[in-house]
Amino acid sequence: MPDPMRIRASMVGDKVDVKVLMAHEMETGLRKDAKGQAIPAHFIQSVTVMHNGKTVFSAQWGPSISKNPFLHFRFAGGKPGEKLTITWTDNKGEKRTDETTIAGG
Amino acid sequence: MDQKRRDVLKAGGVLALGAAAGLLGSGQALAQEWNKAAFDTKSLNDAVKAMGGAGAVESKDIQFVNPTPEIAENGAVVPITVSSNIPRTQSIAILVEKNPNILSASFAIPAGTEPFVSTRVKMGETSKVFAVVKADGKFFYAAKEIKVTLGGCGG
Amino acid sequence: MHNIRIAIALAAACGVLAACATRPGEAELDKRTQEVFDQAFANSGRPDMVARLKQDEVQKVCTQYRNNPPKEIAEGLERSQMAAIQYPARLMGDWRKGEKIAQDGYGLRFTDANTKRPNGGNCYACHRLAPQELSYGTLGPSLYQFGKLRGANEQMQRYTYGKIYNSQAFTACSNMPRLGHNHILTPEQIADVVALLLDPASPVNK
Amino acid sequence: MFRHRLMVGMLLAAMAGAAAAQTTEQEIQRYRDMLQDDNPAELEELKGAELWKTPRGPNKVSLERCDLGMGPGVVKGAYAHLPRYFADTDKVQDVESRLVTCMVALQGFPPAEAMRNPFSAPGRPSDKEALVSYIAAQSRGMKMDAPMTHPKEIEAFQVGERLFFRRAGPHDFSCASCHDEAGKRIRLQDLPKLNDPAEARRVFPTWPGYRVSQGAVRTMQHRLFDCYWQMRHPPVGYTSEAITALQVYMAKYASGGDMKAPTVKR
Repeated sequence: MPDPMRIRASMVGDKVDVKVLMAHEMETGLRKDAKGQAIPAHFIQSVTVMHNGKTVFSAQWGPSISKNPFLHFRFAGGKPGEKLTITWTDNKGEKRTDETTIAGG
Repeated sequence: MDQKRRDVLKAGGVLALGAAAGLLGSGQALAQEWNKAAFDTKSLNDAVKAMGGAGAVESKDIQFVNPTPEIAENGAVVPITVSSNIPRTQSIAILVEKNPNILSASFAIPAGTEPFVSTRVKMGETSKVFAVVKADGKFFYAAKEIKVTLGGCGG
Repeated sequence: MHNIRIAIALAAACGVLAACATRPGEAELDKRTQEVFDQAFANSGRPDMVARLKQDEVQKVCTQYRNNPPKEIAEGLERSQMAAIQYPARLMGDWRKGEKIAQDGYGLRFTDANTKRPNGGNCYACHRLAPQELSYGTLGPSLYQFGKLRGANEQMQRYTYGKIYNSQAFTACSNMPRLGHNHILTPEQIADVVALLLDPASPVNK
Repeated sequence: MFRHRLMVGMLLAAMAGAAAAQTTEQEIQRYRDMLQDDNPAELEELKGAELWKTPRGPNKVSLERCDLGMGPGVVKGAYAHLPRYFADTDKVQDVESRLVTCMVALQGFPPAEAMRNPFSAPGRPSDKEALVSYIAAQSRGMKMDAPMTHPKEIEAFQVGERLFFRRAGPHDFSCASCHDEAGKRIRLQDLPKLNDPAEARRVFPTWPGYRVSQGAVRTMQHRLFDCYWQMRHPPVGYTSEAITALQVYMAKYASGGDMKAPTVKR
């Protein structure tokens, strides 16, 4: 099981401002280890952000997103106290889902 | 030792998953399949084609805003932030011209979500970075050069 | 043990941060430091590298005087180092190769296992050279326009070669590695760096 | 838990409009400021907090009774007072040396196991990096204040000072080669003069830090391991007395500095 995300979601004006850090190697597949063996690619391919049963943001990533990826976006229609759920899936089929509560502004 | 630690974190993770299980199903259903063809491309034109466009037009209504550096001290982490003022923006993609594969990320922007995204990408060397916006079915782009410096004692 | 305690008490009396010129117990502390140092690398699994940690005369003197030796000692060091410089027939090589050497910091670290890859000089780590390279260090002086300001006659080539080969022959306890004396760079590589500094066609002199 | 910092970069960019006139140094500083928020070290802090209270080792106990110098189990503020002398081991110890002591004495790990994998590599995370991130974060905002009263603490300082100036290896390097003069840099990285109180206060309490070049939180043990690597010395022993002595030397000058770790670094 991958390590948890850190999600910060708070009201900025009438929008929900979301900042996410995810723990992931984001290995490109182009690097070699100390013995000269290629390190296989391992990276998050998709991220989905759900709020009230609706996808408010989603992403598709290649291996050139930095290790321990960061994401920042804003969406309308959320209120303090409501839940936000973020799921990522990587190229090996591993998944991680974390949930947070929207904080006041 | 690592295994034990992982087990502990797994326990925490399962709880988090359980709490979110109700929403997970529909989230997965909505997630589009990963666009392998687009992530394999080497040029702006090919990437736009793989994303379903005929070509992209340069637009001043797409901006690289803060945080986006002029010079990155390290190519492993380069903040890129894109904002689009084009009406009915549907997606924003970030491309790094000199990376082995040009497309770094593509973000879907549903109605109600601000046409804005900030993330961090890897850059192998100084390169042009493109922001490609799909709006009302058409593709637009903006470009910016970001310098990557050599650092540290290693040379 | 008794001696160390006394040394500490006296050192404390001088004030821990104050430089006490001739502090009793100095020798004991030096001995203790050597033990601590040896212990730190004893289990490194690299006896070849441990052997290289034995200090030569220059390293001993510069350590003892914290890089600020008295004038007579400094002059003695410079004379002995100068006498050990070996000059090749060809002092100026190819500035293009010199630029690559100046950029490259590879070599002699415990992870540098590729014996076929030549060592680098890592000049840019400490010096400004060609103005196109923005990422340069300032531990050493700027060498931009080094040859343009000084010319490139044989005397100048000899001086430049010697300085790269063994900087301590010119400035005792200089921070700059003795790149030739300690076999970091080959004579051919040093000649290439001389060209980078002196050749009128080199970007350093544009 | 999240920290908001003034984004100097934003202000600069707003004032300049086009950034063409800005110097390389200013631009690099702007880049550094951009990374300060949303530091991936926070992921390690979370892991470390979990590890601290997890029963582990042959004795199946947590580290919650580990004495980091302020009594068993006290984490708050402990990192600001390290390294320090510990009577139970009769040694001056830094945070990592002390973690090893606790893992052996409390959790029952064999010493070799407690010393294993101190520095993470891709796909091989390090418990130490997570634990040190967590412990350091519990001193954030406090003043650096390592004690310098016990004879062994004073001796460690004096040995550290001698090690700092000890030149060796094919490059004739010592710590002082790079860190005994103010206002210098290597490539574009500023080099602090570590025996200058103002500079030591500015940099020493910023470790551990998430190093973007390595994609990992690196501790002071790693920082010094890496320095000796660059100095063309053999691999220096993890938690060796030499590393502690050098830390005591720096900590003395850094006394009074603001604890900021874990930070984010190049």
